[in-house]
Amino acid sequence: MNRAVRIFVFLICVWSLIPVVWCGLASLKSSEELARIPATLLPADFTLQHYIELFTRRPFAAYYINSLVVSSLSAFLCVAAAGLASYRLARSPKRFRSAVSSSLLVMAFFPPIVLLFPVYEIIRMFGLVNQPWGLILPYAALNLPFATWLLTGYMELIPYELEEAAAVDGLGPFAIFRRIVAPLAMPAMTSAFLLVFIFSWNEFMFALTFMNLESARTLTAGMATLSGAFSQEIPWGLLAAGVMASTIPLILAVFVFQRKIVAGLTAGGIKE
Amino acid sequence: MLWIAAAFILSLRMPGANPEGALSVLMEPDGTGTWRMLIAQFEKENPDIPIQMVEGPPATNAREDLYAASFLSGKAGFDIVYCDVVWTAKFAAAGWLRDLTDRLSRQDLNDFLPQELEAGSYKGRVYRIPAFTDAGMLYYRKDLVESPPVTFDDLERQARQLQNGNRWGFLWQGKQYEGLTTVFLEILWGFGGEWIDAKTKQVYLDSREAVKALEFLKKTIGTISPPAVTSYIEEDTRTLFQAGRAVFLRNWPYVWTLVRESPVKDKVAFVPMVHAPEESSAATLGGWGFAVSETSSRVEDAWKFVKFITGTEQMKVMYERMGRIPSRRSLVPAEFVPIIEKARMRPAIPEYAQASDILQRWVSAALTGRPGCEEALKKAAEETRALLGHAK
Amino acid sequence: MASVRLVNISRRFPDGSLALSNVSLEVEDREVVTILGPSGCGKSTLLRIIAGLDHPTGGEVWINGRPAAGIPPRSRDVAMVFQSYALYPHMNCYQNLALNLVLKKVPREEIDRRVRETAEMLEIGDLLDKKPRELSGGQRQRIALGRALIRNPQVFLFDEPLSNLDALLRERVRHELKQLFARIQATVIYVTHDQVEATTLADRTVVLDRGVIQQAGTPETLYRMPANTFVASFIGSPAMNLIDARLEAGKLRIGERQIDTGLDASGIFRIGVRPEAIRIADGMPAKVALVENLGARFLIEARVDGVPLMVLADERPAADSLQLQIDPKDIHVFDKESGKNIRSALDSRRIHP
Amino acid sequence: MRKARGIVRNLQQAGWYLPAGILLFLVFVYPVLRTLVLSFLHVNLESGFQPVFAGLSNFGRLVSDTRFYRSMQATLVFVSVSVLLEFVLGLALALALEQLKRSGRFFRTLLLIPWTLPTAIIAILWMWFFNDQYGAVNDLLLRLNVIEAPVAWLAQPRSAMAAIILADVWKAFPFVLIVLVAGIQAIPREMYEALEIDGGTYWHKFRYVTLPHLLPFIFVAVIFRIIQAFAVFDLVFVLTGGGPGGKTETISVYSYYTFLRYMDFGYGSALVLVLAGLLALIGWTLYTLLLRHYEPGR
Repeated sequence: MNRAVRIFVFLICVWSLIPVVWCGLASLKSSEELARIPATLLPADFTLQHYIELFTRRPFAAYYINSLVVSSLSAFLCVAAAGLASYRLARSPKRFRSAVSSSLLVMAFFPPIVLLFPVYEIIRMFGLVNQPWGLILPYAALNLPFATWLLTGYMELIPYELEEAAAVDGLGPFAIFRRIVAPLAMPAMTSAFLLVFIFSWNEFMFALTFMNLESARTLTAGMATLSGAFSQEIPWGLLAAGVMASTIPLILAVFVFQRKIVAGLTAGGIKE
Repeated sequence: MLWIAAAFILSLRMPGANPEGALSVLMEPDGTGTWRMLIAQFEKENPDIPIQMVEGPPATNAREDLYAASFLSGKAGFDIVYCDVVWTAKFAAAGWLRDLTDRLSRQDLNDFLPQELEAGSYKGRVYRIPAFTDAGMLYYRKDLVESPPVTFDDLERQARQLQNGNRWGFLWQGKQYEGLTTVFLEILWGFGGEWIDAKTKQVYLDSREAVKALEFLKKTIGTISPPAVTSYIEEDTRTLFQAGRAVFLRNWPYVWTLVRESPVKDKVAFVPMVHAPEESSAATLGGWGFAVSETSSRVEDAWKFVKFITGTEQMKVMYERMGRIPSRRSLVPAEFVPIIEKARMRPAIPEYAQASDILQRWVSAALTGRPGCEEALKKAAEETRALLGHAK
Repeated sequence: MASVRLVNISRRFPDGSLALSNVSLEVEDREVVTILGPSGCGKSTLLRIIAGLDHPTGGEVWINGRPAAGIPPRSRDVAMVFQSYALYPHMNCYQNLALNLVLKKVPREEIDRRVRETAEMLEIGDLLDKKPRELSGGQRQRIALGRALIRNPQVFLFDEPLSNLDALLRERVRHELKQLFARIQATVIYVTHDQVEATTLADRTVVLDRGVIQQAGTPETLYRMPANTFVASFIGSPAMNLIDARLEAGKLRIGERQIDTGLDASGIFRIGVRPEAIRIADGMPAKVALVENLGARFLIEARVDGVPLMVLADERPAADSLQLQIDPKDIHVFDKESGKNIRSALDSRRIHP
Repeated sequence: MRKARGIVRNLQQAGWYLPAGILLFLVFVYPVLRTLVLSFLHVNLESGFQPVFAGLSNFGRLVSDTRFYRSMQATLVFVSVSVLLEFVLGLALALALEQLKRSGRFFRTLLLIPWTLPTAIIAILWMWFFNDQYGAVNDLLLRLNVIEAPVAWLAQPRSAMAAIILADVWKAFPFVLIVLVAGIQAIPREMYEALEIDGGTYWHKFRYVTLPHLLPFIFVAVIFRIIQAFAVFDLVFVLTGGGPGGKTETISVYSYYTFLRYMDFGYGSALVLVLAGLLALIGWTLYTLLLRHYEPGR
């Protein structure tokens, strides 16, 4: 029994990891080797050529910086706004709170395609097309319901007496939030930040539509324009290198922050 | 926190627009460096008009969407439009292109290929100046084929005879995308059929000729064409053909340049596309040109560039370095004249993209399984009529 | 130090329930007042209203002769020790103690001096670098106390500060608190549900039930002259015996004996007798139903003519039956409907100044 | 005086919600209202992007739009098959990891990786895998002698849909897994011990302890996935673009084309509104059927 279970788990792990590992190996093969049929498993002639090409022939560094800037700022903005709102929400009457929670739930489940065009109109109106803020604001907002939801659940657990103690100690309402509640909610805020960061990093539709200059693209949109879906030459090696380069930060994040990410996911999934 | 602050500063000064003073244009990937060279030449002659070339994705519909998105954004994302034949009507109807009719000289009007000029016009006004022309044609292995095929039956028969375990008979582009429309149109016209009349907006897709055309294509799959042909685009078929793994290839003129540097270099020739016995051969007209964006603030400079890049000398360079056939009558190489003469325009309607999608979807559906050819075309015709009727 | 005056305080919660009803109370400067009541009686709400954490729906709070309405908690200069201690988990003990002074922009050296002083007084000097979660319950309690003491406020508010300690520790800390109150000479309002705490610490105790003050007075007054059955049963341990019985012209009949209460009343009344007021001596015959060993003494459940009476005795009864004696002056007579003490109602002027 | 103070307090209260409120207004409230307005207008190439009142004609067109039904059908197939597979795989693996206990956390980390990666980029990888010439899938199957000749996975409607579903299951089942693992961990150990004393077998433990405790978690995970899968865009857009024959075109992809390629904003708005309405209906139904029962007191 136990042996069978082990084999099952092992197989699933292999299937989960193989595409990424395969891609990693492929990114180190030369173009000739990639075109070889049948394919080789381990790189016979090892080369970093594709990675070099990625950063020299393509504005990959720009994609990278854009993704980093957009994801960090949207995650920060989102968690900040969600933090303020969820704190008040956690301290408001249950009827109000559950009404707000349900509307947040509805928004969190809203298919993004519904919002795409009107949001584009707004972004255009503010002159933010091809500007990082043209993605930061929508991403922060798109993830806000989820983040608020996650944080409200956590804030409810912070003892109210702490805030009373702080009020008696001489802190004003905002100082209570900044000096007492926010530090205490840090674990949940970190979870929310990480998840929003990942979601923003991964978002495709808005990035593809709002950023039509090469220099303004994020990784997902940039990669798709290198890709075979849009491609005639199909530069497999370049693609493999691109896939690896754009996913490695996330893979690292999983290893470093596994616990936080899971905590956020399950809290978000289970709350109410 | 430091990281957020750094990101914030970066977000404010990140480049969201063109470098000051440069005219921008979204081009195809410049693999050969020809465009870069031509632009450098222009900048040398006009030092006050720098050009910023953005290399877009290779797929044309992706570039079409990029142009559309940038026009929608209201600001002049691009000053100059590198424009496919089939975009003209849509972009012009949307009011995104500047009317260039009165800027063309009489001499140019006479020299440009009439189909290309017409394809660059919408409601009688010229919006797009052709740079090079394109037309579908049939490559074949002259070392294998004794006399090139003329009719569909010839093609099928010869393909069957000459194919073997290592080599397919006939390669064409069967993936659901614009390429499929162009292939299907050539077959359709070859059978004497028609798709849409751009003026009357009549739809003829449910005609007997259309069914015959589709049935012909479907029959090739797995017999003389590989089963995967329904996922192929130009480059897939070109690589296979160049590797010596096919007898016939339907493709564009650009292959001619490349095939002459490949393993089969001296074994290839081309003829116009085959047709039904009583009908005549037809090629789908492709080709690219340049237009000036309506939102550009520097129309005169942009026009200067368009005029330059569609000039005689530049067209020669494009032909020599990229194998692109000049769109000026005086420059079309003799061997291509018979093909260019057969080239026909796709309907110049603003709803072209959608109409083509309908066609592609139903043709692709029929090719890859159910429904039958007749039913698929009937549905396609209905949808197209609904589209053209509804658009009011 | 300062006085606190509550005038007709009412607090109605949004759900319509009335937490406090017309509560008036005057706490003098340097007085230690305990507020005693069962959970849910509104005592914590009262404390929070004084602190400014909650707002009355009616009435006024005066602190040091000034109305407190509209003054936020941070400006009332009151210190509060919470039931859960409410230490800031993300700060170490030093920071917990120092926060208020930091906010008041007290110079760094002085903060340091006062933290050390307070720590010394409470013997918590070696805990200052630790975070609250590393401390035991008693240590946390001290830090919470220190956080209040360091401020030298006008009024100290205590919200059941001992309820989270185990029995032994509670007794010790209670003792220390008593000493502390004597030393700091401060105005203290101390909320508890424990009558021992309430009576040992206080100059004056206020008994609260269902948002209404039942009685206020010195611990002795509450014990000797409970204003009603609630106070009577809440104060004193073991609890007072309360039985319904008929009085005929002031004479109470239990079993075969009659006891003269000295009152001129007839009818059904609620009669109260403290277990410690019943002596085992010649008198009413009773049966022993149950004996509980309290250590030093014994609690006997006796039945007189079927009526159960708890009796506190020094020794275990030798036989199954015994005889009981009750002094008429130890008998409390309460109105059956209102629960009011008929005797103290007569003397009410003396109890409520 | 008191009233004035109340107003001030309300204003202060509103301040906390202001940043979130502005963001949500700009990106949710206004866009939804705007979409509603657009759906009653013709704003397209033909109208020169000028709004022309259309009444209900956009919705009328939708009723007879076979492409809409096709995309709905494709979406439903995609959602039902992929969510079912994700659930089965997630549950099986969650139970298996529970058996392994100690090493479970390590595996969970590994399995989290696919979930974290960007769909749009991973779709490129899958496209490569399913390529008939250079793809790893064909390579493997050929070596194992399962197939004789390379299969053009993305060129056939059924296999293209299967490829999309496979890619989605690969990416999304870890989510189901993680939620279910959390659910299993929340079950008090005493429950199992009590059952063990009563002589329960493994099946009994699953049937009487694990499953009842896990049900709300299962519902949450499945509802999440259904709703997310319904709006699938990236995967289809990159992997097949909706082809072949439009057989893998989901509603989101069709809507995207309607907006950005056909420039038919009125009709596109009607399309996405129907999608949103449908999702709301599905979400509400699932919620009332499955979850509400578990909400209070749990």
